[in-house]
Amino acid sequence: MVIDPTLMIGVPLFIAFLIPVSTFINRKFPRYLAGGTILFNLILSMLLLDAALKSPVVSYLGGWKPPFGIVLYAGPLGAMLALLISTVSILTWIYLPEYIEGGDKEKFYMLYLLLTAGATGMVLTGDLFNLFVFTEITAIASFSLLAYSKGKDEKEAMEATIKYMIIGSLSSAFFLIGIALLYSVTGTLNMADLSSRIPHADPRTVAISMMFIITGLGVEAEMFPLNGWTPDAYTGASHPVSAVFAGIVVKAGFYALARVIFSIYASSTGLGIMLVFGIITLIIGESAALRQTDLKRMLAYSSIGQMGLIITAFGMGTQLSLVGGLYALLNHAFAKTLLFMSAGAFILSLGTRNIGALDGMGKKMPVNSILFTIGAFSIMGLPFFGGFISKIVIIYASMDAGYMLIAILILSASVIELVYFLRVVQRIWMREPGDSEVKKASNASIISMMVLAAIVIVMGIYPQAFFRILGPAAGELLKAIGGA
Amino acid sequence: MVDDEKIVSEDMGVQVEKNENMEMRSFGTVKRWATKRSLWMVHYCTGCGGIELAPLMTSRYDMERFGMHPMVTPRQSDVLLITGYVNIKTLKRIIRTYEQMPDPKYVIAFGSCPINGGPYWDSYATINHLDKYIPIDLYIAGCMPRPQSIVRAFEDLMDMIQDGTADGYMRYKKYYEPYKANQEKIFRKWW
Amino acid sequence: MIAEILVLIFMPVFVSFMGLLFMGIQRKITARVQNRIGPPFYQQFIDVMKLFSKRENIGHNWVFDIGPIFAIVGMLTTMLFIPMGGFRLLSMDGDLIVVMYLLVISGLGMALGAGASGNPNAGIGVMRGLTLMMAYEMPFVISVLAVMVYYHTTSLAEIVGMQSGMWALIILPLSALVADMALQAQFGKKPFDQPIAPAEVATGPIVEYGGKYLGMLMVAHSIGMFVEAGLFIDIFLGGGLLFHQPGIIWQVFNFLFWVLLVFALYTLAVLVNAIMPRYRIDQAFVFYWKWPTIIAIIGLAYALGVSVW
Amino acid sequence: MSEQEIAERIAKFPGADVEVLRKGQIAVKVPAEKGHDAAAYLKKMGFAHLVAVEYVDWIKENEFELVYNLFSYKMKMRAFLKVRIPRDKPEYITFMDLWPIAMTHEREAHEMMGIVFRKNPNLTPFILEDWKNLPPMRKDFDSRKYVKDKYDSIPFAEGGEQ
Amino acid sequence: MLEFLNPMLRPEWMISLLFIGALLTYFAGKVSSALRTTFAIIFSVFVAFLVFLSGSRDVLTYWRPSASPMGFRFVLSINALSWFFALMISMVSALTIVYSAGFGKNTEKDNAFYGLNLLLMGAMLGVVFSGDMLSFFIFWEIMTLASYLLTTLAGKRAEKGALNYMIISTAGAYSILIGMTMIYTRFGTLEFSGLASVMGGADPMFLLITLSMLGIGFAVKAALAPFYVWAPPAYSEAPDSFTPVFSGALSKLGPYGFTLFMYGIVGLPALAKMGTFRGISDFGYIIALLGSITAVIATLYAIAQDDIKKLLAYSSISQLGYVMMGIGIGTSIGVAGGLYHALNHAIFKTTLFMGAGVLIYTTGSRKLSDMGGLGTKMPITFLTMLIAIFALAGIPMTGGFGSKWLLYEAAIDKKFVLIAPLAFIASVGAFLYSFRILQSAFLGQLPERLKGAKDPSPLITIPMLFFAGLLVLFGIAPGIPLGIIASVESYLGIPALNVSTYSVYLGANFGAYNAFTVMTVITLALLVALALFFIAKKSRKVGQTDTYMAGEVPEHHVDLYLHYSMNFYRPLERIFAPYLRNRLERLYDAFGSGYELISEGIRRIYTGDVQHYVYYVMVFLAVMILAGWWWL
Repeated sequence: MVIDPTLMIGVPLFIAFLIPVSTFINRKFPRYLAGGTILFNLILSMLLLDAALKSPVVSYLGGWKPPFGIVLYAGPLGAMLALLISTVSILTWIYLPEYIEGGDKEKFYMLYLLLTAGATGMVLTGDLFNLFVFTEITAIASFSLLAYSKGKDEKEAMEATIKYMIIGSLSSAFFLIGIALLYSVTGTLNMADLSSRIPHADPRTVAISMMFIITGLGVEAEMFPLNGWTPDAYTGASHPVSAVFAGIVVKAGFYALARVIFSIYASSTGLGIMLVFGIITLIIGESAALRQTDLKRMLAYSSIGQMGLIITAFGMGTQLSLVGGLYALLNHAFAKTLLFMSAGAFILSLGTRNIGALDGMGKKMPVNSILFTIGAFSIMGLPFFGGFISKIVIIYASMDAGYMLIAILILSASVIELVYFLRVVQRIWMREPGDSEVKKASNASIISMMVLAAIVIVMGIYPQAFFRILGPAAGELLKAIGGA
Repeated sequence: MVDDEKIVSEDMGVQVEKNENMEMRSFGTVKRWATKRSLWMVHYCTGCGGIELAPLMTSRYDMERFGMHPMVTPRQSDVLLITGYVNIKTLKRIIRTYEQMPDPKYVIAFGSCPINGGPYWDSYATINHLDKYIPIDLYIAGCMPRPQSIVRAFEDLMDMIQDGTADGYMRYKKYYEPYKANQEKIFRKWW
Repeated sequence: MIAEILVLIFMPVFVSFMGLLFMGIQRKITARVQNRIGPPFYQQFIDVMKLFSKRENIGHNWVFDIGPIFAIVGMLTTMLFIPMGGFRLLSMDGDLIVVMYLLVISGLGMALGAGASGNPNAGIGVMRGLTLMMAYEMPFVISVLAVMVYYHTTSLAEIVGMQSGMWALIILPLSALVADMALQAQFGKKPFDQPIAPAEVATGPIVEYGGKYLGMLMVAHSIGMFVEAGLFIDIFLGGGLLFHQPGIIWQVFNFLFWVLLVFALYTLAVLVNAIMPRYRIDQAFVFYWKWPTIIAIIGLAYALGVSVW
Repeated sequence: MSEQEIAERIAKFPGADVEVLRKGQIAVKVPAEKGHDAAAYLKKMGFAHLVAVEYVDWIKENEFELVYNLFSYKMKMRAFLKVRIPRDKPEYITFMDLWPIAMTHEREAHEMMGIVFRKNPNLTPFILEDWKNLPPMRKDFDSRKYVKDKYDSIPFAEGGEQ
Repeated sequence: MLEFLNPMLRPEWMISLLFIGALLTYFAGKVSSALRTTFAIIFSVFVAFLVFLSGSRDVLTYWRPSASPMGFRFVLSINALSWFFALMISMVSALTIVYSAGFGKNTEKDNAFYGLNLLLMGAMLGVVFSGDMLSFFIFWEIMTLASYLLTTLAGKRAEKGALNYMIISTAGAYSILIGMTMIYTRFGTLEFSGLASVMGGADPMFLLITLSMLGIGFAVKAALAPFYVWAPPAYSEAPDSFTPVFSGALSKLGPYGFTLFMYGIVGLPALAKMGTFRGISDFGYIIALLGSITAVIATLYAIAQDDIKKLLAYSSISQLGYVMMGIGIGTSIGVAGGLYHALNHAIFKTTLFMGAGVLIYTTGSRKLSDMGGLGTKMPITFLTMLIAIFALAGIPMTGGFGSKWLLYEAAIDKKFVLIAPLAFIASVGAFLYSFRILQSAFLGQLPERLKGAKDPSPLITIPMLFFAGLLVLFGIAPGIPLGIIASVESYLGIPALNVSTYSVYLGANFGAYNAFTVMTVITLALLVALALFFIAKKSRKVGQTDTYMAGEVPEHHVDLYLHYSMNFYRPLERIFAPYLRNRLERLYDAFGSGYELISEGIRRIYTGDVQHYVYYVMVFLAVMILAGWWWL
């Protein structure tokens, strides 16, 4: 039966609104309902990926043809990201129960489903306005999820949400202005039509609209001047939410930015901006992380740094650099989620986010420490892990493209990253533990973390499997740049 | 002063080869000549005679003519010069130095104190007859003998070595037990 | 071939005999400097005979015994690799660098034996000996390097051969001067005899050596005298070859002249020894690494300039 | 400062019988119980250096005399502080609080004379080799008899006559 | 008879065997420690035997990954150069594993220890066998990671050392990566064989940049002058049974890298194009100079150390300086000297660190002044360390002298009047600090608590005896190792050395060194000395404390004040103290803390106040629009 991407978006939306009703059947039902839909989404995205690898799957909402109807375009890139999003959300769903305490769970699951649906929608849409709509859905879901933490760090969460909402609303406003300007000039909202009409449109308004959209989406993709909200958002959120942030929300946001620059504007200045600001984000993210004493804040800055690396890789605009960037994106999604989860486990059992309290955890929570170390080693780019392959490909790409300075900056940033991650890992393994007894993490969370760790290791040892998908995905983005 | 309960383990002390039937083996005339003509001495200058040895080494009397040479360690020397009065504490060091010297070794005692205690004979600390504790080959009388008499003594020692009568070290080995008994009467077994 | 082997066998005997003879004469010279009669010139032989005829030799352990054995082995081997008095001995099979490293064996053996005696004086003496060695090696190596660079070879036999016309002493006077200063420390004479200072460390490494051990060390020292002097002569004084005409008579004259040169060098060192007091070990180190090294560097620069230009 | 002026200043100390022996030397006799205060007084005056604690055995008056030999560098003056203590139970207080070196001198006085110095921590055997006899410096100790029965009793190792 | 092993003699077999072995050993450890140790020994010794058998015939293996973005193939090759270094590495690692098995302490860490050891051995062989730049880099990174993890096994004390080691070697590895990518982007191919033919043509400027980038990476591993800061803490804090491999085998990959890239790939003629100084390339001369400077500095530091492992660490740095000096001097004698010294250093440094491990195990402390008088109690350890120290100091009785002799011949032949004296002073200094180990640990007074010391189990002494035997064998017949080195040199395109079994003929105006004559003369002289020794009366052995102490009796309970080893070279230290105040370490620390300050400034950008963030966004937008407007 034909795989229709609309199912992947429609079903979760519908069920999301069904959840509050289902509480009357019994207390436990919302959790399994959400889990079921995400699983359905996962399977669907796998099938979609197979189909998309052969030929991009296009489907029209409500049967109307492009200039009016909304089109969903699922190429290899979009399908792969959809698969990424559903895997991360299913694993976080498993990890979830232990860390969300208090009150009405079904509201949480509703928002959680909304978030997954929004992100999947962003990734699969072919229409610019539809992209805006799904970005808004994701943004709203992430605002409320961010605020969703009872108990002692409620104040922090509240403050982070406010910051994120203010900047988020600013970004969606600019995004909308950009779309409006574009629509005024080209008269269409479909990405394919846009890319064909923009060359003939008035260059000045196109440029301005591009600037607006870049600023709007840049906030989501954590580009340097726009990522003020990130550190507080990650630290304020509860552990699974920050994991989901790192894994899905930021990735979808970045995809939107890339899709806009590559397929709609296809402009070299856009790439230049990504390159410059990407490298600045990388350096600033890594340096800021060096001096942190709070574990989650350090991971937040590290994720800013890694996003900077991905933006730089995309900014170079060659086939090799795109493959490297996508590989880094995958590696960062899985490894950072793993890190946030295991950090969550540490913080839950220790009670404090201070790195100093981590002394000797290798002996008290060996499994969790091993998982944290795997995540850390992968982000650092040590052999046997995903990060290593992505680093080599990116460096080869940057040297190929002649950006020797960029390569040197990337490598020195990863040396800095090595410093602060190793300081934490050595503290865990090489120090004597205190005598206080420590609560072990629950089996469910350990399983989800193990799956993530396995994925990261497979990415390091057997990269061919991933290259087979990333090659056409990068080609899809580039093709749009190359020609229609 | 050595406190009693310190148990001194065996290898601490100086093992002297104890064999009673030590008699004058045919100790070759050439060897005796060589020993005679190159006497190296370690001098125990606790007493007042030490200063007498300085003129011996300098140009006026120059004992190096006889091949004598002042040596620092007992291991390298043949002659032990006791240059003055001996009390209980210095006797301990003299005995240890004497036992650390390899055979053939000779002892020359300067002045009257080692002979019979000299002017301090009645003091509770002075050793009156040194030869009760270690065998002395040659005494030089005189309350501190002049350099001439010391040179004369060295010549006598050389003659004694030549004709084999300077056998103090053999007597020490022969009468090892009595010597040790006498030494232990003065101070407990400290080595 | 037989002549070669005969020379190889009798040379060490001759050298140790002459060495002891020279040491005896030097004691007489030092005595005369101190205005006293001094021992008979054959006193050294008597001492060695007495030491070997001691009826009891006191040793500690087998490493202690290795000390003097290594000392003699080191000196004997080094001696055979240095062209002496016109004879080339084995210098075709081992050049100057081999000789400089062979010299270290006797020092090392002595250090091992002294260390095994367990006496702290020996330990301090060995430390002083090694520090002194490092001190005089710096100027000595630079001056010898100057010669090697000038003649562009490291083989002693060739260096001696090339000096038939003019001695290196005349061509590279500065290097020769520095090498002679280093010779003072190699002989272990007064300004630089800290390792065996009787007053301070009770004759340093040899504090526990008596009887036959000391005898062997004395023999080793006598050979050492010829080795160090011979090395200096080969490098700077053309190996003592004055007459280059063929024929046995000239060879005999050369040999005697060579022996005279060794005696002259040793006397120079002893005369300095008779009057000079002893440096402290760090003063000696600073002394060797200051002026002699500077002079040696100038000599080296000169040699380099001349050879390259 | 001449001897007379110093003598008058010392005389101001109650119960001090001062006498100028000769140029640069003053003797100060003080009753036993005032000894410590006199010493403190002299130290304050300038006699900073306790040269020795000498001990004299007045066997006829059945007393020991402790002579504290003090020297002043500033005034280049030597003062002998003399104190008499009974012979049968010779006890005296320690001067360690004034001069720490007093410990060794008192230790020697204890060994040689048998005087016990209260509060001196280190009155252990000092020079003599495990001495079981009377303290040797006492007049009633017969040194010759001791030598005869300790040393002369030892036979010659090789059996020679006395 | 061993034909059945022939298929196994391929490089990918050896490396995969070791990687699988590492996993097997780790999990076998969970079952039983004996099984794990036997596994470790079997795997490592078997692979070492395979490496030995494989000989230097050229073997090439290609493997093209299915969907790699860059479209290349991995190449593994055994050639003369890689076989020489592989032999060294496998020999040292295998025997060190046997050595560490002898200690038999069974802690949870041991599983990780043996697993990582095998992984490290595999990675090192991978680096040496790799035929293309990418596999070279991958194995290089695996090796850095494995050695880092092994260092962390030492627990709290190794924390700072391990972190510094990881940071500096990763920085080095990244500079290698940049160098490699520059070559790849310029010539399009990754394989060494392909590059060798093409690299010659490149312009000197490009060659200089690439070689210096690669050089930094290899200099870090070879602990050359400005980069040796990580070595002393890393070598001394690493676990005692890992340091032999760490400094014996791991440090040899620096020189391997230099030789491979300078002579294997770029080749002599191209190097010469970069400017020559008296017949050898400027690049080589700089490295030789750096090497000799490192040798002297490290020696001066080594003399002042009281901790045995730190002393040996500095000594490895100085000996590596020698190796780099040899490789820097591009002449056939120089490179032969450098390679031969690398082999010698691998052997005697491993023996010394093994001996140090045994000493630390018996005396329980790492300070030289706590040991004493163990010579008579532990004869085998004493003898093996004695021979190793003879080789370190370059005494003609052992192989160590051959390599030093070649280095001096090379330096003097080219009239390098700066390198030769520095090298000689470093060698005399080497003699000083190596004797310090002998004096403090084996000679002097035996303390009361070490009365029971005796030689360790055979598992420990066999490797040490093997290495000592090897050194003496090289002392007698230097032809064996030099023969292999001659074949390596001919492979590298350098005029090979003309070698006979006992001596090396260097040419007309060179000195000669016939090892056989030297050894025979030494043995004859030994006979003469022994005869002289046994003529006189047999000596009487006296107790240890029966030494002349001015007649004084050394009270028994005052144990070690008789043992002179504390502050052994105090006068020397006092002279060199003002010049040796760890200036380089302070420079690195200053650099580190400087960067911390910068990042402190950066952290301030995130003020936590949302107005600022909004302000940033608006400024960004304004700038973008202006740029967009003005640009288009």
